[in-house]
Parts: sequence; structure tokens; C-alpha cells
Amino acid sequence: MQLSREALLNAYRAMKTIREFEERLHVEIQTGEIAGFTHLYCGQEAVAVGVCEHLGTQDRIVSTHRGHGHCLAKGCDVDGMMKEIWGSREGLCKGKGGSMHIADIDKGMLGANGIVGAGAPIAVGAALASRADGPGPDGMKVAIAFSGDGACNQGTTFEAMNLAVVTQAPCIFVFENNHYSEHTGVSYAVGTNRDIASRAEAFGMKAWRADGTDFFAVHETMREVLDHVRGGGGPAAVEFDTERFFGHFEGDPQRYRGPGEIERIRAERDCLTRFRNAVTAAGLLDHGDIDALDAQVLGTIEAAVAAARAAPRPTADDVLADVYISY
Amino acid sequence: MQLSREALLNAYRAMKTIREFEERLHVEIQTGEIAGFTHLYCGQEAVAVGVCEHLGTQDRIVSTHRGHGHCLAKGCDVDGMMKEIWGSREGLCKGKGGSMHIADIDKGMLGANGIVGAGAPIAVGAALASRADGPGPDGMKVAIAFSGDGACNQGTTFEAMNLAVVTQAPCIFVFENNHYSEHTGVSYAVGTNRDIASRAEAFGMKAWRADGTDFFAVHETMREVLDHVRGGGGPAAVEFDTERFFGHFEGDPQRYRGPGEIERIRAERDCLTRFRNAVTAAGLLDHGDIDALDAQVLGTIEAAVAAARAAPRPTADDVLADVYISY
Amino acid sequence: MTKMMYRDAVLSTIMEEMARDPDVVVLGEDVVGGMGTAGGPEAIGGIWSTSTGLYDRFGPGRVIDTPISESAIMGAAAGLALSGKRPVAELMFADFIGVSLDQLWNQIAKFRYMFGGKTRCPAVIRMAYGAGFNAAAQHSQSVHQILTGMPGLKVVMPSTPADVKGLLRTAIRDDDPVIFLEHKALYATSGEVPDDPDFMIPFGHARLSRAGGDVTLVSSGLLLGMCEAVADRLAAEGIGCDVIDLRTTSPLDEETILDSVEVTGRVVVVDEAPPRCGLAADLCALVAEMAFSSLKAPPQQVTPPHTPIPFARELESAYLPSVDKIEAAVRRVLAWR
Amino acid sequence: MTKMMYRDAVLSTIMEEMARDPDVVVLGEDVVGGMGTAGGPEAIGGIWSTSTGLYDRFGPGRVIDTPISESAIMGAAAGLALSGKRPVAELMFADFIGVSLDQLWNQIAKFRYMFGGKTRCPAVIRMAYGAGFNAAAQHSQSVHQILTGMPGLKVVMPSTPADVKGLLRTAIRDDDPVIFLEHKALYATSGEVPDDPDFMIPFGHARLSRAGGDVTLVSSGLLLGMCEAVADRLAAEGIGCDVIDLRTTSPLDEETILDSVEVTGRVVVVDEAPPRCGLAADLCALVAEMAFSSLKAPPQQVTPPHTPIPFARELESAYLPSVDKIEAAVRRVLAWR
Ligand SMILES: Cc1ncc(C[n+]2csc(CCOP(=O)(O)OP(=O)(O)O)c2C)c(N)n1
Ligand SMILES: Cc1ncc(C[n+]2csc(CCOP(=O)(O)OP(=O)(O)O)c2C)c(N)n1
Ligand SMILES: [Mg+2]
Ligand SMILES: [Mg+2]
Repeated sequence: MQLSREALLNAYRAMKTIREFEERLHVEIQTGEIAGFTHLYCGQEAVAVGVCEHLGTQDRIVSTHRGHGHCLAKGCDVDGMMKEIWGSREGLCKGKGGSMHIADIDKGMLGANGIVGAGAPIAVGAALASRADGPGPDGMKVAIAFSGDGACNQGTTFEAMNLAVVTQAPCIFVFENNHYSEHTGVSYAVGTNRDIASRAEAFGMKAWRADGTDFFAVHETMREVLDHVRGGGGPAAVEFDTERFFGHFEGDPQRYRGPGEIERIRAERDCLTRFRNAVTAAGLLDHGDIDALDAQVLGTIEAAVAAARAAPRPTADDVLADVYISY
Repeated sequence: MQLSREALLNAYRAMKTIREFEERLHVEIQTGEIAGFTHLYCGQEAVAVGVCEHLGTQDRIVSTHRGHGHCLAKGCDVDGMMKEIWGSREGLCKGKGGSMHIADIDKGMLGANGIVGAGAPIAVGAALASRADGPGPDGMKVAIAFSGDGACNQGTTFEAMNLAVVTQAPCIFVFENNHYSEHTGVSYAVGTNRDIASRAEAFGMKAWRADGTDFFAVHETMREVLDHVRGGGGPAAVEFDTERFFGHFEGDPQRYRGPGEIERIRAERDCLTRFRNAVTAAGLLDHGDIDALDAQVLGTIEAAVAAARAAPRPTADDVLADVYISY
Repeated sequence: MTKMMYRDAVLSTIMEEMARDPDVVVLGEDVVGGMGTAGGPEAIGGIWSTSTGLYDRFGPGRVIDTPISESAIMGAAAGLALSGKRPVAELMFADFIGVSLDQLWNQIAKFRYMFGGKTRCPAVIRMAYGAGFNAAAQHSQSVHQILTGMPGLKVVMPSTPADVKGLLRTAIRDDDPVIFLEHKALYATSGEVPDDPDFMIPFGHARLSRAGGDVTLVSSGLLLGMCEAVADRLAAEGIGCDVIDLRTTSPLDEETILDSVEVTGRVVVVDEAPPRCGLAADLCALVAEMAFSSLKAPPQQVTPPHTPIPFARELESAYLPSVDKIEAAVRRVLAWR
Repeated sequence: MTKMMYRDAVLSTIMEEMARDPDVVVLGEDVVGGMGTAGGPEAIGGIWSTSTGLYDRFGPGRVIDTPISESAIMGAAAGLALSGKRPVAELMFADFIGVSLDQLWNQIAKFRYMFGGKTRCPAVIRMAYGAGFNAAAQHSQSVHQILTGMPGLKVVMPSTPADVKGLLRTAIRDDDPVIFLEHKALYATSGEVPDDPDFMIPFGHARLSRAGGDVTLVSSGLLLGMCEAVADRLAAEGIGCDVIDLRTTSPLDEETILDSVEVTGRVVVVDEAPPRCGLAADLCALVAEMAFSSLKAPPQQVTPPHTPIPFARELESAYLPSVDKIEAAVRRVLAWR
């Protein structure tokens, strides 16, 4: 916990922003106003923020279908994202992508992705671009592939790991093990008895493992990982054990979850609560500091929803635009 | 070496048949009579035979672009194969498949394959069929996926290994590490420092490793592997270290090979020579036995070439047949 | 006859065929739906509810839940089919042929031909396709145009629960590989379904769902309903539409199409795939070549534009064919010259 | 002008563009060709000899040899392109889109649209396609019909060394993703190539390689030569063929085709892909719709039959389009009515 007060506030604000963004979407989706498939990141905030707090815009990330948290942590605009999810033509992607396809290349966010496992090879490409550019004053720019415990079984993810090792690309495979791929348990689908990190290690790179509901564990682990990768040590993998508070997608009845499971993880494994308890116990921040941020974030989200609701809708003419730069 | 005299003779005959089949093709291809891409198996005979000698027709194998050895070892007809490679309508596949697509389902040979890595998932499917049928008097029927050191980097192969572990399918992944994928060295392309077996093991199955130029090592290792898999122990992997005597394909100038490399492996790592030396030194067979087989095999191949050359050619009408059973 | 939903027609046909033939096996992601969870294996039974109850009844040997590994799923289906089984594999979304095409295209479709006619590969690959749910560019696509172009595959696109029943049964009993395309927007539609446990609809036989004689509309799947709506609208004005439901795009019932066009001389083909090298073009080219002298107007295609599928509601509906767009095309061909 | 082979036009264009623009990077299997061997890295330089010398000159940062992992190669190209580079990726055989299609179709092609026009993805994916070498069903295929149907991709099919040069340069400098299809049977053909280091041929502009006025022949790649041969044969009889080389199938130069057909009224489209939902059908449907009143005969397609590609010499040549088959089709349209 060698973080400055400001860094702590930033980290909490970032996590809380994701949380409220998602909790609010959970409510709004029930009104039927939001179209499409939405996968909420609630419960996993410490991973996105603990990873991205180390990154600059020159570092790149590639995300998943459950991408809101990664986008927000990497600096995508809250209003722009909300408008995108609402399908406005003022959305970050002009209403063409929606929840599963938010990207902001200028922020180093190369896209959420509806295809499970598609991100990892793209991250290797981004890492190869960094490799070609060579190290800057802070070492190598890195590329990060966020993947789930389900995605880690997709052939593309395996190929990407091998290619990264072969080319010694500065790529980091962040596996968010939330114990489920859709409705299937990780203990079933990952043949190695849920152990994703060791399997990654067997591809020939260093691998780490940490509690993904503990912001400080994530942050510290990533410091080590980044030291290794920025220093030219080649690719790395990290597995974070985390929790998914909501269903796979909005509307999921979750009959596959154990009785009381969600209550238990909300009570014991909530990264925001754990953060608050840790920093207040250590006297780094007080409850007032955090309460103030909570209020601020709620205001931000409220404003974003109002803006999204009021934002202009796309028109039929927009369909034809932006397929090609020129054709 | 607890093999009977008959078993030893059979094994040698099988290896020698592959060797002469391939050596003869190497010569014939230069005449221009044989069309298409041909990949010769010379040097790797001990693997195909050491594996397949344990199998019955109820066991199934899936092969690669370098498939002649696997086909012959699994019992495909020599004449039918030669005719197929010659493109005759009497070929095993009526001249429609050619070298890269020889199959004989009745023999449990589910096909050579032009797509690197495509075989492994198919083998898992065959193993799932065995799993559904349950064990017979000799235990589970098995399915074997032959793959090269290059194929082991294809996403499909990784997916297949995980699926086999998850379903505990009686599937055996036989990796023939001949040190090259086309013109690229295994030490470059396999990120784990050429170690294919350990990577397979990390997928959650037992893995073995043996010298693929030593028939007895292959045969003994496969006995253990098969005991494990037939007994219901789930899938397994084996890596055999072997040698490719010819180029990747016929016509390959092989500028990527070290000086004297081919001479050395022919002298030191020829599975046929090693077999002959071992069995004669141990007094199990004498040179006369082996010389007699050599002569017999040469006759078989000579006859097969003559038959292929004389066999009827397909006609334009044949193009349209056998796309569907009914349409 | 029993009234049931399209999705239940899928499930009940699989259930019946599994009961009839022990070689039928099912595999795919979440087809059981809770493996390795505290909620127990059959917590879901397939995200489209098209496999609910199969695992309970037929067990793990015949109902195989898989990791997210579509190439391995399709490959396993191939291996099962070559080994005497009749796999019915589910690809959750048709868009995922992107990560598994090789096994469909270069393996399953080609085995019989490459192996000289000496094998059969009775695999059924089911996939949910189509737009209408704002699922955007990667979860809304049609792929029949790609798969129809691949020799060795049969491609089925049922438009009603009864057709699901008759065509899926034919697919499962067929000895060739069959792609079975289920439109997401049809899953919850209902219709009467014959009770005959051997009810089958042969492949390659289109259905004339409206007979009119003035203009021919050709479509399949979800779009059939739109064409019928247009026909009904125009009937009120005394304009008669032949509405043809293709049922299978491979094999193709050329005869039914050509017979109709020879009478009407005017044809509109309606399809949800992008316009280039699509099924609409395929059929218009067929008609132009084979019914040239009968044609009174240029064959018209109603398809989405050459763009990916957009997310927002306004964009997706502007993108998709609609009753209005089809009607406009019909009026265009009727007004020609 | 310099005389060079098609394959050398590929190599020299890549070489020149890499020298000009440090963002151009090359990747693929064996594009270096001896990594990790005693013979040294540049023992091969690409199995088509289209990257020989690149590694020596530009080094490992810009010339990246890969394992056999086509999805990862295409994905890496995607990531490089999103990160400011201009990747030129080689897919050794076009048939291998089967194991890598998702990255082409659902990623590279769609980024710009899905991301609201706020990104560019200047990736060039080169692939060797086509039959003629008895390489059988999995190493001989044409894929332009599949990729042309995918909005977001541009698809290029050069027929001569000069076109390789002009079109590949355009491709590398283009900010959209481009599929560059090289016919295997053209690699060793020679032709004059302009020396201008900025020689570029714009996409979407077909070339009229023969002007005749009696009948229109449309093709691309290897088949252009066959169409020209037919034109030359028929010219001797006083029959004039317009022979159109498409150059790019997406964007498509509709105008050149329609202008010609408006004069000739007769069209034969020749293509190497299978017949269903192929490019030949695409163009015949276009002509039937847009040049309907000019047509004097049904638009004709010359394509292989709906079968996989067979191995044996006799079978493969019976399968493929040929000068004789094209000539027969031309005579058919000329004789119509
Ligand atoms: C290639 C592909 N296969 C299947 C799916 C359907 N699908 C979407 S999310 C998902 C589960 C992903 O699990 P995981 O990687 O653990 O991510 P999580 O949802 O837990 O964040 C599946 C199967 C998909 N989108 N893409
Ligand atoms: C998907 C795919 N990628 C690439 C190729 C081209 N290719 C054919 S064989 C081969 C090398 C295979 O190496 P390995 O698996 O070690 O087998 P070996 O040739 O050594 O027997 C390659 C790259 C292919 N046929 N299929
Ligand atoms: Mg998960
Ligand atoms: Mg090898």
C-alpha cells in the first residue's frame, strides 16, 4: 500500500464509477430502453482498475464481451459510453457498436469483443507493434489481453500465448477467473482443475496469481508483472480470482449458482468494501473521503444517464457510413 | 523386448514397407508421373509402427499431411495407396484424395489431412464415440491423433487436448517431433523450448516422452500409455523424438538443414538399422531373416508401382460422383 | 397436430430422435448448462432452451457439454460422425463459424468426396442466426450464403415449427452433413406440428406458401413471414403473389422457382445476408439464366446493404429487409416498363 | 519498364514499400524461412519466394516468422494495424481462412464500422489461391467469393505482374483492410512492370483488356488469360469480345461491366470458385438487374461444378474452367435465339 492519497482516491473513484455504471445499467435494462446483449462487470472492478492504473495511453488493452470495466478503467468517457450503450449517434461508437464493441483507440483501448477469445491475438499484434518501436524511457509499451476463464479454452488464446512467447512480445495475458463461462463452471471447462496460470506458464512465460477482489493484491502483482514485461522479460500471464455479481448477461436467471452464493460474495468478496475497510483501517483515507467520492460518482452516472436519454438518435442514413475510409 | 518372433517380423516388415514405399516415391516423383504435393515419412517409421502395432481396427487414428506411414501401419492396402497417389480411379480414394487425403474408415484410419492441426479434434470425436460405447473386453477403444511439432502450435490441437481432458475421452495425442515444421525449427516455433510433452501435461493429462527412432522404446512406451487409456485413465500425450530424412515436401532444397545433418541422422538415427542391430545382437532374429523380409518388401513395392502405373485413370464423369450420398 | 413453439419443435425432435436411435449424440457449449456449478448440470439446458432435459434423460455419454472451443466441437462432431455416431452439434451463434469454419468446410463437407465416396459423415450442425435483437455486428449474422457455396454441405432454413420438425428429423436421419439454421427471431413463434413420429420433409423441395401468379417472391426463414404479409396486402388490391419458402438452400429446388417465374415473369428474392455473392444474387442469376425468355422485368434483390450489422435500434431496422421494403420492390417489378 | 515474374512483383513491391515506410511490417509462416535451424533464418524466404531478403534487410522487428497459428497471425495483423503499423500478413494458402476466418470477418473487416468510424485498420492479407497443381480439396481453393461478401474488406485479384505492382502498392498504402489474392499458377508468369516507384492502380477500376463489342467476358486472375485466348480465337472468325479484368471484386467496377453489356447484350462470367453464391452469380445477377433491357441472351456462368476439388490430373482439369469451356459458353450466348 505505498500509494499516495491521490492515487488511492483515483483508484477508488475508478472502481466506484464502474460499479455504479453497472448497477445503474442493471436497473435501466429492465425498463427495456436499452437494446442488445449486456454483460455487467460488477464484482470485478479491482482487476480492471488495479491493472489499468499502471498504464498510460501508449499502453494498449484488448477487452471482452464484459468490457465496460476495462473501458472505463482505461479512460473511456463515461458519457460517451453511456450514450453508446443507449445507441445514440453521439455514443463513443456512434451507436454502431453498443455494449459489446466499445473502443477508443486514442485511449489505447482497442475494443471490447463479442467473440470469446478473439482479443488475445489482437493484443499480441499490439505488443508486436511495441516491440517494433522498441523501449521508451519507461521501458516497453505493453499490450494487455483481458480474457475470462471461459476464453482461456479458446484455441486463439492458446495460439496467442505461444506466439507471444516465440516473439517475446511485451504482452500480458490477464485472466479474470470469475468461475463461470456463461453457465458452466470453471472446474468443468478448464481441464487443469481450474488452474489457468499454470497452464499459461507451461507455454513458456512467467505467470502470477492473485486475489482479484483485493485491489492492492492486483495492483502489487501488476507492478511486478509490468516490471518484468517493460524490462524486456517477454510476455507474462496473471490469473485473478474474482467474482461476478450479476448473471452472465442481463436476464440470466442464474439457476446454476449455489444457494446464497451471490449474497456471500457480495458480503465477503466485494472489492469496494474490502478497499474501504483496508484504507480506513490503515488510516490512509477516512470514511468521509470515500463517502464524498461515492456521492460524486453517483452524480456522474446520473448525469450520464440523463445525457444518454436525451442524446440524438442515429438515422437510417447513418447505416451506410463508416464501412470503409474510401470505397 | 518381450515380443514374439512373429511380432518382431511383423514390426520390421511394416517399417520396411513404409520405408521402401517412400524411398520409391522419392524416385518416382522426379519422373513427373505423380502429381500434387507429397510429404514423405522416411525416418519416422518406428513411430507409426510402434504405435499401431498395439491397435485393432476398432481403434481409430487420425493422421496428417505426412500420412503414408500411419496409413500403412494401420493396415491400408499398399496397392490401393500407391494407386491413389498415382491418381488412379482404383486408388483407395478413387483418385480424388491423393497423398494428403488417404483414408480407410473400415480400417479405423480416419484420414490424412492437408490442414495442419485439423486432426486432433476429429480424434477427440472418435474417442467420444468410444466413450459412448463404453469399454469392451480389452478396455476402451482408443483414438489416436498423430500431430507434428508444427501442428502442436495450432489452436485446434490445444482445444482438442482441453476437450479430451474435460470429457476424459480415451484419446492419445502422439506428437512426432521431427524438429521441423516445414523449414522452421522446433526450437523457434514451440515457445516452450521444444518441450511438447510438458505443455501437453499442463493441459491436465499424463504425458510420456521417448526416442522415436527406437522401435522398442516407442512400443514399450505405447504399452504403458495404452494401459492407462484403455483402463479408463483418460487422455494421454506422448512426444516422440524422431527424424525426417527427406525435405518437407518433395522438391524442398532443404537449405535450412545443417551441413552433414541428413548423413548423420541416416547413419545414427535410422530406426530400421537400429532395429536390425538390436534384434540380431540379442539373438532374436538373424540377418538372414531380415534380408528375406527386405527382399519380400521390395517385391511388394515393385508390384504396387507396376499396378499403379497400369491402373485405369478416372474420367471427367467421375468428377461429379460422391459429393453427397443423395442430393 | 400439436401447437408448439419453434424452439420446442427443435428440442422435441432431438429428444424423439435420441430416443429412437442410440447413435444420436448432442454436443455444444452449455447444452447441458450448469456443469461444474453448485446449481447442478441441468440448470440451463442450452441458451436457446433447445436441449433442456436431454442430459437428464440420456446422460453424459450422449449429451456432451464442452468448453468454449468451437473448432474442437465441430471437429469432435466430425470424428463422431466418422465413427458411426449421429452427432447433433450446436454452434451457439452462427457468427462463430469464424472460429470453426475449417472443420465444416475443409473436413466435414469434403470427407466423402476426398475419400472416394467410401465414407459417410452424418453430422448435423445447428446454429442460431439472424438479426433483430440489436446484438450488433458479431451476433446477428446470416451465414447460409457462405455455407450454401460449400459443396458437400446441405443447408436447411426452416421457417415454421412444422418445418423444424420435418426438416430436423430428415437432417438427423440423413447420411450427409447438414447445416441446420434456426432464426433467433423465430424461436418464440408458434404453429401446428404433425404428431406423426416419422414426419419428415424431404430436402430440396420448396413450399409454395401463397399462390398468386403475378409476381414470385422467394425467401426462407424469418423473411418468409414478411413476404406472406406483402402478399396478403397486395391480394387486397387484386395482385397475386407466388410466395416460395425455399426450406433448403442446398439442395435447391430450382424447379419450383423456375415454374413460378415462367408464369409470373417477375421475381423478387428476399434475403437477410449481405448483398455481394449472397443467396439473393445466386437465385437471381439462376432465374436470369434459366427463365430468361419468361422474364418481364429485372429480377430484384431485397437484402441489407453492404455494411456490417449496426447496433442501435434505428440502425438495425434501417439495415434489415422489411415488409415495406419488400412491398416496394414488388411494386417496382410490377411497374417495370 | 522492367520484365519480371508475378512473384517478383509481389516481393519487390513489399520491399520498396518497407523501405519507404517504416510502419510496414511483414508476418506469416516461413516468411523468413529457417528460424531455429542450423541453416540460418533466411534459408527459404517464404514458400512462394515472396519474402526472400526482407528479413536480412529489415530485421526481426519488421519481418516476423510465426508458428503454425493462422488465427494468431491474422489477429496479430489486426492488432498491429490498430496500433499504427501497416502489416502485410501472408496466409500461405487461401484455404487456411478456414482456421482464421474470425479475425478477417468479425474483427478486421468490422472494426471501423463497429467503432463508429473512429479507427483505421490498414492490414493487407496476402494469400495464394487457386487450383492447377493437383493439390486436391484443401490446397486449391478460391475464396474471393466468400471474402467479397464480407462488408469492410476490399478484395484484390491481380492477373499480371504489372497489376500486382500497382495494386499491391495501393493495398499497402490503403487505410482500409485489403485481401490480396495471388493465383499460384501466375507466380511464375512474366510481364512488363512500370518502374515508377509510386506506380499505383486504383481499386474499383476494371481493365478492358480486349475490346470487341459482340460479347462481354468478365473474369479475373488466372482466368483472364483464358478469356483473352478465347477472344483471340474468335477474333479470327470476326467475333469481337470485350474482355474485362475485374482487378478488384470489392469494390466492384459495375460501370465498366454494365457499359460493355449495354453494347454487347451478351455476357459470360468466368470464375474458379464453386457455382453456388459465387462471384459469377453475383455478376450475372447484377447484369440481369441493371442491364436488363440491353440483354439479348441469358447471362452465362462458367465455373467449376458444385463439388470439392479433386486430386487426379484428369479430374482436376475436368473440374476447372478452360479455354474450351469458355469458348463453348461464348458460342452459346452468341447463338441464343
Ligand atoms: C467464440 C464464441 N463462443 C461463444 C460465445 C458465447 N459466449 C459469450 S460470453 C461466453 C462465456 C465467456 O466466459 P468467460 O471467458 O469466463 O467470460 P465471462 O463471461 O465470465 O466474463 C460465451 C460462451 C462467444 N461470444 N464467442
Ligand atoms: C492450417 C495449415 N497451416 C499451414 C499449412 C502448411 N503446412 C503444411 S505442413 C506444415 C508443417 C507441419 O509441420 P509439422 O506439424 O511438424 O509436421 P511435419 O511436416 O514435420 O511432419 C505446414 C506449415 C497447412 N497445411 N495447414
Ligand atoms: Mg468467466
Ligand atoms: Mg515436424
